[in-house]
Amino acid sequence: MPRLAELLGKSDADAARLFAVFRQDTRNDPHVHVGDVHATDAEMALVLAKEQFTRRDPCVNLWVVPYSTIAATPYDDAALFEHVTDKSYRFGGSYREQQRITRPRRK
Amino acid sequence: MPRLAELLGKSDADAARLFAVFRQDTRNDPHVHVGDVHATDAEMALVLAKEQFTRRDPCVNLWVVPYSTIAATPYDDAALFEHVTDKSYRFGGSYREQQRITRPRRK
Amino acid sequence: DKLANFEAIVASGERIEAGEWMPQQYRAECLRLIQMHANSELMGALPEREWIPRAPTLRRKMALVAKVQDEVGHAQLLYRVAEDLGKPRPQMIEELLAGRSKFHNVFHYPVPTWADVAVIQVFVDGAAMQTQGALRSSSYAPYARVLKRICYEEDFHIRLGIDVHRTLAEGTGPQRAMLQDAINRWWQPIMHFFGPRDQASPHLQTMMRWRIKVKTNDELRQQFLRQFVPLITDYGLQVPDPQLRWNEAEQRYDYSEPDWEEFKRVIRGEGPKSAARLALRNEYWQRHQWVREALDAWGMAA
Amino acid sequence: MNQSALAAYLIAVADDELIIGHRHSEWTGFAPDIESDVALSSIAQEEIGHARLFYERVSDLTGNDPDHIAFGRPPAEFRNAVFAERPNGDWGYSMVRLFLYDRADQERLNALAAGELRPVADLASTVRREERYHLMFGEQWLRRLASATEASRARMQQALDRAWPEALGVFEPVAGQEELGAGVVPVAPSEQLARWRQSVAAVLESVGLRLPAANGGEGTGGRSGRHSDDLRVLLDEMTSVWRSDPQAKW
Repeated sequence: MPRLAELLGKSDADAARLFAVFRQDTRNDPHVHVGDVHATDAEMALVLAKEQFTRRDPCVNLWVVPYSTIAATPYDDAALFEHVTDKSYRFGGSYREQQRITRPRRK
Repeated sequence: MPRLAELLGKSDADAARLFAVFRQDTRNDPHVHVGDVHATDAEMALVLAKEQFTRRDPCVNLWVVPYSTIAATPYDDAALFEHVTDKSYRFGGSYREQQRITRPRRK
Repeated sequence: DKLANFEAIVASGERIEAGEWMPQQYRAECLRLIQMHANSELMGALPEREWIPRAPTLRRKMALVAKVQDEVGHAQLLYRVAEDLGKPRPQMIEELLAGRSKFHNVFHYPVPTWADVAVIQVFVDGAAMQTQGALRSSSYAPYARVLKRICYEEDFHIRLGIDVHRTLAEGTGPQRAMLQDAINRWWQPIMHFFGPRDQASPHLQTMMRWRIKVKTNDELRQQFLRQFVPLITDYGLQVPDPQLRWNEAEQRYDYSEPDWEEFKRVIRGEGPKSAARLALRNEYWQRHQWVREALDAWGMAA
Repeated sequence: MNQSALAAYLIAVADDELIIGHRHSEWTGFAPDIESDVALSSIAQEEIGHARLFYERVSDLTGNDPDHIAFGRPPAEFRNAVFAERPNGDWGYSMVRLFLYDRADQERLNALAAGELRPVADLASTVRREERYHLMFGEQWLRRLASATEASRARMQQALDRAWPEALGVFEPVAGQEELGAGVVPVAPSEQLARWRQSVAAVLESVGLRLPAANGGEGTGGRSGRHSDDLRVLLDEMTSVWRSDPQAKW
C-alpha cells in the first residue's frame, strides 16, 4: 500500500508542501476533500485554504494534511473493494423483500 | 492554527497510531472522512479500514492519515468563517443554486 | 461567556463538536453514556457469538457472523467517539474488564437455545433501536454522526431476526415451543432495558435541555411495545405478562411493574452471566498480552 | 470425465473452506484488537461463502442440497485437510495457519482457474479475487509479529514449526483425483506444493522465520476421511441445531 505521493509521482519535497484540504460544511457533516493548496507549512495552508475554499461555501471547520503523510490504495486497484461473491445476507436484502410481503401490519 | 491532536487533547504517541480514514465512493466523488482506525502504521491502517468502512458502502479508493499530521481550525471561533462583510457580490444568486446542483453527491 | 454561548448553540438545535468548549458536566454525561453504549456493543457480541459455531444453515451462519461483526464494529465507532471526550480506548476497555464500568442489563443473561438468537435480534435490538433512534438528534455531533450508521445496521439486524423469528414461529411444534420459551425468558430483561420510569429531577431536565437524553425511559418503552408486541401476538405467541394490555383511554400499554431490584443487581454485575462473560473477556485479554507488546514495539519502530 | 471424482474433489475444496471459515469465525468478538476482529470476521464470512459456492457445484452433480452436504455427514465423510480442523490456539498460530492455508488455496485456485471445465474455472477465478484480501491480512500480521520483538518472533517460529507438516497435507491428493484428467486440475499436486513452498519461503525468510524441515505425511489422511478428534468435536457442535430436525426449515 504505497504512499499517495509515490502513486502521484511526487517527490517527497513537493509532497511536503502540497496540502490536501478537507472542509466540514455544517456540524452534521463529515470533512470532505475539496481541493489542495501549495504552502510552506500547515499554518499557511490553512490560511490559504480558508481563502480559497470557504469564500462561497458554508464551512464550520477545515483540516489540512501534507500529501507526504497520506497513504492510499492504488487507484487502479478498485477491484479490491468489489463485492465479488454474494453478500446480500449483509443487507438483509432478501429478508427485506420477504419481510415486506409477510410482515404483520405494524404501527 | 493548532494541530488537531492538540485540540482533541491527544498525546503525539496516541495521535501517531490513530488514522483518519477517507473513502471515495465512486470515481466522481471526493474522498470523505468516514471514521478512524487504531493501527500501528499506515499499511495496517488501510487493511483494517477496508473492512470497517467498506463492508456495505461502495468504494474505489481509500486514504489514511495519522492524526498527528492533521492541522485544523478550532471550532471555538466559528466566526472565522462567517462572512462578516457582505460578500453577496461574490455569490451571485444563480451561482449558488447552480453550485448546489453540481456539487458531487455525498453521503 | 462560554457557558452562555454553549447553551445558545444547543438551544438553537445546533450540535457541539469534539474539541469544542463544553461544560464539564456535559462532557462527563456524554462520556458516561457513550462509554456504556460502547461497552454494551462489545459485550453484546458475546451472547449471540456462542451460536455462530452452531448456526443451522450456511446462510444463517454467514449472516450471524456479519451481525456480531457489526456489534464489534459499533464498539469500534463508539469507543472512538468516547475517546475524544477524554479517556483513551485501552483505559475504557480495562475499566470494563475490571467491572468498573457498566454495560446494558440484557447482555448479562444466558443464551441457551437457537431461538434466543432470534429473540435478541428482534426484541433486544428492537428495544435498542428505540433509544439509538432517539439519540440521533443528540447534541454531541460525533455521536449523532456515528448513530446514523449504527441505526442503519441495527435495522438490518432486526430484519434478520424477524426472518429467524418467523421461520421458528411458522415451523414445527418444537421450534415454536423453543421460541415461546425464549420469549418467556427474555421478556423481563427487555422490559428492564429502558430503565425505571424517569422521576422528574433537575438532572433529567439538564440532560433533556442539553439533548443528551431526548426521550424519557417510559416514552421509549411504550414506543417499543407498540411496534413489537404485535410481532408476538400476530403469530399466536404469548407475551409472558398477564397484565400487559393496550389501554385505549390513555393510548399506552399497561404492564406489570418490572422487578427493579433484579435490574439493579444485574447492572451492578450480579446477573446470571455477568461474571462468566467478563471472565471470558479477561482471559482473552491476558492471552493477547504478547500480541499487544509486539504491536507496541512494532509501532515504536515504525 | 468422471463425475463422481469431480464431486469428490469439489467436496474436499468446499470442506477446507467451510472448516477454516468456521475456525476463523470462532475468533469473532475475541481478536486482539477491535479492528482486526472486524477484518477477520469478513474473511470468515467469505470462506464460508466460498464453501457454499463449491457445495452448489457439488449439488449440480449429486442433487444434494448444500446445507445437507455441509451439516449432514459424519466426520469420516469429510474430505478437508487435517490442517483446517485444528483448534485456533493462540493468535500467532491462527495467523500462521491463515497465511499458509491461503497461499495453498491460491495455488489450488490458480490450477482450477486454468482448467478447461468452465463452471469450475469461473468459480475458481471469482473466489481467487476475493482471497487477495485474505492474503494481505495474513501477511501483514505475520510480518509484524515475526519482526516486532525477539519474544514474538520465537512464538511465531514455534507456531510455524507446528503448522508446517500439516500445511503440506493441504496438497494431499483427493481419492480419485488422478481420474479427473488434466482438464480440470491442470497442475499436479506436487507441482502446486513446489510453487507454494517457493512463495511462502520468500515471505517467511523476509520476516526472519526459519523454514521447518519438510517431512510431509504427518498432515495427511484428511483427503480420505481419516481425521483427528478435533473434527468430531467441531462437527458435533456445528451440526447440533440442524441435526435436531434435518427436515425442518431453519
